[in-house]
Amino acid sequence: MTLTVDTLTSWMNNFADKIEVNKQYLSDLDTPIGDGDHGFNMSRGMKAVREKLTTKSVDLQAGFKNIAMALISTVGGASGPLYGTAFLEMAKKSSSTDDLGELLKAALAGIQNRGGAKPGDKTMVDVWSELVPEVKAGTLSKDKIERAVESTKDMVAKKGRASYLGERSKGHVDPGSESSGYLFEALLETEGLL
Amino acid sequence: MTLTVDTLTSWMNNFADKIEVNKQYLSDLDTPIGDGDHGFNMSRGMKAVREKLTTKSVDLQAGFKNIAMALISTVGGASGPLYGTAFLEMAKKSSSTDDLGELLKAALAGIQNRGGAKPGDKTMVDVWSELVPEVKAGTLSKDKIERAVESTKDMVAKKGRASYLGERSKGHVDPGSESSGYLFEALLETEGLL
Amino acid sequence: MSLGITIVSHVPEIAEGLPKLLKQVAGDVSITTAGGTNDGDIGTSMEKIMQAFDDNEADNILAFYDLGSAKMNLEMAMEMSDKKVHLYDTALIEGAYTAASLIQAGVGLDEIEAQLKPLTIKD
Amino acid sequence: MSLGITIVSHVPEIAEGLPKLLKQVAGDVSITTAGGTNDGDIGTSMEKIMQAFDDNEADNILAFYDLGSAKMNLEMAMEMSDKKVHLYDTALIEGAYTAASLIQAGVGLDEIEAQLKPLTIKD
Ligand SMILES: Nc1ncnc2c1ncn2[C@@H]1O[C@H](COP(=O)(O)OP(=O)(O)O)[C@@H](O)[C@H]1O
Ligand SMILES: Nc1ncnc2c1ncn2[C@@H]1O[C@H](COP(=O)(O)OP(=O)(O)O)[C@@H](O)[C@H]1O
Ligand SMILES: [Mg+2]
Ligand SMILES: [Mg+2]
Ligand SMILES: [Mg+2]
Ligand SMILES: [Mg+2]
Repeated sequence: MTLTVDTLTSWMNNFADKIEVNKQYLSDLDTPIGDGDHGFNMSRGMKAVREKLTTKSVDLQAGFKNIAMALISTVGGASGPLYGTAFLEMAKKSSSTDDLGELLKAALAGIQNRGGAKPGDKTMVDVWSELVPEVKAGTLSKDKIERAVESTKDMVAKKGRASYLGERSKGHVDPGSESSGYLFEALLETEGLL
Repeated sequence: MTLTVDTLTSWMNNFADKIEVNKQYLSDLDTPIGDGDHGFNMSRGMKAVREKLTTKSVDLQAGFKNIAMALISTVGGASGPLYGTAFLEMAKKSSSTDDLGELLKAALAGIQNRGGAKPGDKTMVDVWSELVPEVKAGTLSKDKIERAVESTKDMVAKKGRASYLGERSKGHVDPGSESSGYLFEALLETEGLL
Repeated sequence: MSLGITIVSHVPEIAEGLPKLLKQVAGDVSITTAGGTNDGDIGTSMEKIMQAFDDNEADNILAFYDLGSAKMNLEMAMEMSDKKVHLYDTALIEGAYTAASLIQAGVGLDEIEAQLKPLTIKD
Repeated sequence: MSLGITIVSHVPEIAEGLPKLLKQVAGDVSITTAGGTNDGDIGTSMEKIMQAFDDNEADNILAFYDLGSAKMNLEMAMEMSDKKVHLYDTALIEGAYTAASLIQAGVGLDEIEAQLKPLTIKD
């Protein structure tokens, strides 16, 4: 449950792989209820992150900050400041703890602060708020991740571009929730982390 | 009190002269409470009108229509559709009457319809609504024209660009009211009309 | 009934740029624009607006504008055009974006108008 | 206290064009913009917003944006900047036009904010 520069790096590289493999799928999810770019945005962002991480960061805080800055300057869409803020908050928090659950809790608070979304608003907050407690409890599983992502399907969007569609946003999985699902999957798969 | 193609033409040429002489002044009036272009807009419009009127119109209706179209396509600002509508309404009305008072009454109704302004809103409607009855009563005078224009000075604008300034629009004469004042002055000066 | 959008702005660049934002979420919606005066200066032009109505592929047009004088030219163009045009006093960018999203999603005019109501800020 | 305006739009053309409308009524007001991503695509950029804050000659900036993701980048830029920035959830064009007119007329911030309130349509 403690994070190091090395486990952070392999977590991120795995996340970047998943984004790369699924970028078209993520953009397709973003098409009916958004502008169809989420996968391409995240792919651009994670390429920049991967590039940054080829140079080993001096400590966890520097690592988080590098990731945040890469995402903030390259993603372009709403997910840029949101993931960027998540990693910035983990950078801040990492000065007092390297406990993964605590770090993710700070990240979630940052995302909620930045975007103003609550659970149920059909945003990545739904996945984060569902799964951060699971990480803390040591009970995260692939199944729970899938269910958290799927739960956004029947929600009516209250934040982000999908909210312009009102009731019509129902019946589609939220793209940012799907990409956040990959982040948690990558976490689950990172050896020596959970 | 009846209008002919010839008196319409000399009325318009006189109006165009007054606009030309005062275009800088009109734009200056438009600077503190607008975008500083009213004189230039009207000058462009009245040059087009003058040009159109070099060819004698077959009848009053054609004359009014030519004037309207010239203003609509060249003025550019709010005063374009407003003066344009005034002359279009006079064109329509001229199929049933050539009485100046009746024609101007139709023009005023058109301006109010087009812009939605009421008397007191600090627009050209204030001058028109004050002076059309004077024309009908045969009591129009230079003094009354001046007073109608001046009356807009202390009003708070409710329509047009000046309305964005709220209370701060007070203390300035409305530029469209000033140009409308010139229109009525030109009328007063047109021989054989009033 | 097919729905399209016409944008009327005093500024040519805004009229050119806004469709790029809308097209991202409404690739299949016909969007036409009229920006600036006939001379390309800041202002609006009834002729350009009529052209934008004509060029629009939809038979029902939702029209959005920036400032009041654009509305006057819009209304004159509506009176002279055969197209069925619906004019909204909403925020220009936000209203047009909302309408574009909903048209693309196949939402009907009544429901679109209900969603545009809270964005009404002009008169 | 001097007041300036910063415009943040997803579309470079809108960010370029809107100041032309504002300058007509607010020739003396400092207006800076951030349009599009760092690559010039549709989107917003925190770096460009910080630059727009820096370039603004006023010490108090009134900031306006188009869509929600622009607001997030604006707020990040505000947290990282030394400038005093006031963010408004108004219609972009109409809010910025109102603010520009009032700043030019020498109206104070409180009164401007009161006039912006009815134009608030985002959250
Ligand atoms: N206010 C918000 N709060 C939380 N998440 C949000 C918010 N707005 C958008 N999102 C998330 O961002 C995702 C869209 O990201 P992306 O497509 O990259 O940005 P954009 O919508 O600007 O194109 C959404 O699926 C949603 O999960
Ligand atoms: N809604 C309206 N109803 C009546 N008159 C109006 C209206 N809006 C503007 N005006 C008139 O138009 C004048 C401004 O014309 P002009 O400067 O040419 O247009 P713009 O404001 O578009 O630059 C105002 O002084 C006012 O008399
Ligand atoms: Mg997107
Ligand atoms: Mg996007
Ligand atoms: Mg003007
Ligand atoms: Mg003008």
